[in-house]
Formats: sequence, C-alpha cells, structure tokens
Amino acid sequence: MPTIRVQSAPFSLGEESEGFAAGRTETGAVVTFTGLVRDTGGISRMEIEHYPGMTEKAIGDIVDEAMGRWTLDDALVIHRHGTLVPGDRIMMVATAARHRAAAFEAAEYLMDYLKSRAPFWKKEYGPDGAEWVAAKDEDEDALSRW
Amino acid sequence: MPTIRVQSAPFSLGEESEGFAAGRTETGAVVTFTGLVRDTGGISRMEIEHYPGMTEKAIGDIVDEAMGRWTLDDALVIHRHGTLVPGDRIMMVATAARHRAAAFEAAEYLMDYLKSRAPFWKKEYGPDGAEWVAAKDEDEDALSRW
Amino acid sequence: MIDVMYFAWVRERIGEPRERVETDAATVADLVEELKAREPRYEAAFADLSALRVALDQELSDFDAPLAGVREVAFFPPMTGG
Amino acid sequence: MIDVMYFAWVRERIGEPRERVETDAATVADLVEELKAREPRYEAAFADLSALRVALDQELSDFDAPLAGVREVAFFPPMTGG
Repeated sequence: MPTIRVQSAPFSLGEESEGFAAGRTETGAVVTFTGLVRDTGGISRMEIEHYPGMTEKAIGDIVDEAMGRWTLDDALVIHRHGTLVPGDRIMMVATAARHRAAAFEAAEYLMDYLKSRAPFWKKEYGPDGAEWVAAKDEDEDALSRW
Repeated sequence: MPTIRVQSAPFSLGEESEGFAAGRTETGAVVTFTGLVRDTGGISRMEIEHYPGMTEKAIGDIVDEAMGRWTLDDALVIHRHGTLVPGDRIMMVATAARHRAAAFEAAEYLMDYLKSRAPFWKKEYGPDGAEWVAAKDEDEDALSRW
Repeated sequence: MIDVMYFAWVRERIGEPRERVETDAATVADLVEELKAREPRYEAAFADLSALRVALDQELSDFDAPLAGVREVAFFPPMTGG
Repeated sequence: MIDVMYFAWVRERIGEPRERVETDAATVADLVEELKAREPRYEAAFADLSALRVALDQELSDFDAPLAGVREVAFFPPMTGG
C-alpha cells in the first residue's frame, strides 16, 4: 500500500528512508528523491500553498498510475506546505521494485507529475519582495516522455 | 568531496540519507539508490567478493566521471562485500544537484557503471547449491546510453 | 449555488480564497464571463485565461467544460509543486 | 616476476587467489598460453577468454595488451556489482 502524506510539519528523510519497504525480501531496488529549498537570489523563505482535498486526490491518482505502469513493491510521497527556509526539505518520493530500472523510472515519473499536476504553488520571499514561482516550460515538456 | 566506502559492515540507509549533502543550500535535489539482496529461488545467502585496491580506484574513476558530466554538489557510494542475506542492503549511491534531472541521471549513471565496471562478484547460495551470478547482457547494454 | 475557490496569485487578485456564487452559467468560460462583469478585481484575475488552470470538483478540467452538477470550481495558475 | 590474481570462479578453478609468476610473456594473451601449458586447472580456467576480463595494475585492459612494466595482472569473469 502506497503512503501519501501532505503536511506542514518537517519530515525526517533518515527515518522515512530507513523504514521504507523494510522487510520486503522481494525488493531489489529502492530509489528516493528529495526536493529542497535552494538559496537562490538570497531568498529568505518560501510559502507553499495547496488545495486541501484535491492535493491528496491528485497525488493518489499519480501514484496509482505509477503503480500500474511499473510493478512496484511500494511507493511513498510526502509533500510539505506552509513556510520553509533554504535547506529545508520540501518533499520526497520513494519507490521500491525488483529491479533498478523500474524504481528509477517510477520515481522520475512521480516527480514529473507532482511538479505540474499536484496543486501546490510556491511563493518566494527575497530581497526584492515576494514572487510566485512561475511554472517552467521544461516541467510541462517533461510529461511528454511518459 | 565525494564519499566512497567499500566495507563488509552493514550501513544505515537512514543515517547516510539524513547526513548526505546536509546544510548545502545550493542543492535542490537529492537522489538515493539502494540495492538489496532479493529472496529469489529461496537463496539463503550471498557472498560478495571484490578486488581490494582496484575496487576503490574503479569506483573513484566512475564517480569522477559523473562529477564531470553533471554539475553535482556531492556524491556518495557505499558498497558492501562479504556475507549478506535476503533483505540486506548491498550498496547505495546518493547524488546532490541543483535540479532533479542531473541528480537522477548521475545516480543512474553511477549504478550502470558500478554494475559492470566495479570489480565485485556475487555468489548465491540456494537450495540447489552455490552459483556465481552471471553478468546480464542488459547491464552491459545499459552503458551504451551514456 | 456553486463554491468557487482561488489559489496563489488568483486568490491575491480576487482578495479572498473562496466564495459561494449564484449562477446559471453553462460552462466554466460562461462563469468566468459573469465574474469578470462584476468587478475589476475579477477582470484582473481572469485577464489571461491561458495563464490559468481550472479544477471541477477537484479534478483538472477545461474552460469549455459544462458546469452541470458541479459543486466546486477552483481557479489557479499552473502548479509548481515538487 | 609478476603478481597474477584470480577472482570468483576463475579463482575457484585455479585453486588459489594469487601467485608470483616468472615470465617473459610479451602480452596478456602470451601469459595465458604459458599458464594453460602448465596444468589442466589453468586450461579449465582459461578455456573461453570471451567469458573473462583482465586488469593490468588494477585498470581494465585487453588480452592483447603488452605486459612490459606491469606488476599485477588479474583475471576474473564480468563484474556483477551494484
């Protein structure tokens, strides 16, 4: 059963990684991805807004699609909202599969879809004021490979 | 500075993940891959032999090549040798980069080369006796994409 | 009556996160026209529909989708999660 | 004198992990022929060179590589790490 958590609280990458897919002796490959707040242009903080209800549903649909495309033993998505500062972990995904290709591909798929199809919006607060992060064409384009 | 460790002792995926690239506010993306012993065909244990001296050198060359191809903020490779049982972690890689594409690609590159170019050999002990794991054509073929 | 929700800079331009709207609009685009006719803040928020996304009952949809049976409409810019 | 090392099933067939070899072989292939001429266990280990890899001073190399100046030769099957 995949795990999906949308929360304002920080999460422990160490504990999540250690516990993920533990005790599964059919699993040969585990991939994790962690996204962090970068200190670009001296930003002091980031606010992440989301759409409660739709967020969980959208992530659930993305995870279901990944579980169907690849034979995954397990999957995990954690995504924070609220206030974060540079160095903070924004989100993570983890995938477990028999072989490495499936684990890597599924993790990249989850990331590509979470970027552009899960209802989160980032606002950065820097020396020149606050600005909503613009969606990148390359993130939309990334979906076309799947 | 990348970290490379070749050891018979187990490692903590949790602690390694938690500590990797910690405090780097230029890093936006961290990818980890962990390889585990699978319980295929009822194997009871695996022995991993390696070539001390060459192992560290070969992994070092692979990591250097990855650091040159992608702009990585950090990289980590841990690979065990000796006796392992199903569920045990054989090895892990971690990559840190500004953006997710570089972190994913570099981690996949490291895995592809560690599979076929680092001097490790696996022997599986199962109900029908012991057998050296044969190299797969697909692992050799995987190198051609880089 | 329909619940209309706004997120990110759409919410900021309109000045509130959600409201109940009395409407007979047949499609999302019709609803947008009704809202734009109300006040300049709606005109500002809906000036460029290509910069907006819409969800109907929490599923991504299109501006030409029908509103029949829909309870919740949400307008927002392209997502920037991950 | 050269150090010759064997790994995995090559080591098992030859029965030891390393040995010192007195040789004037010009290339790896020449060294292999000398070893095969010694005893059947070497013939068994080197029966199919396409199933083997060789490293010279801990760098992957080829069977037609020259041995001049090389201190350590290692023979082993394709690697199966990761």
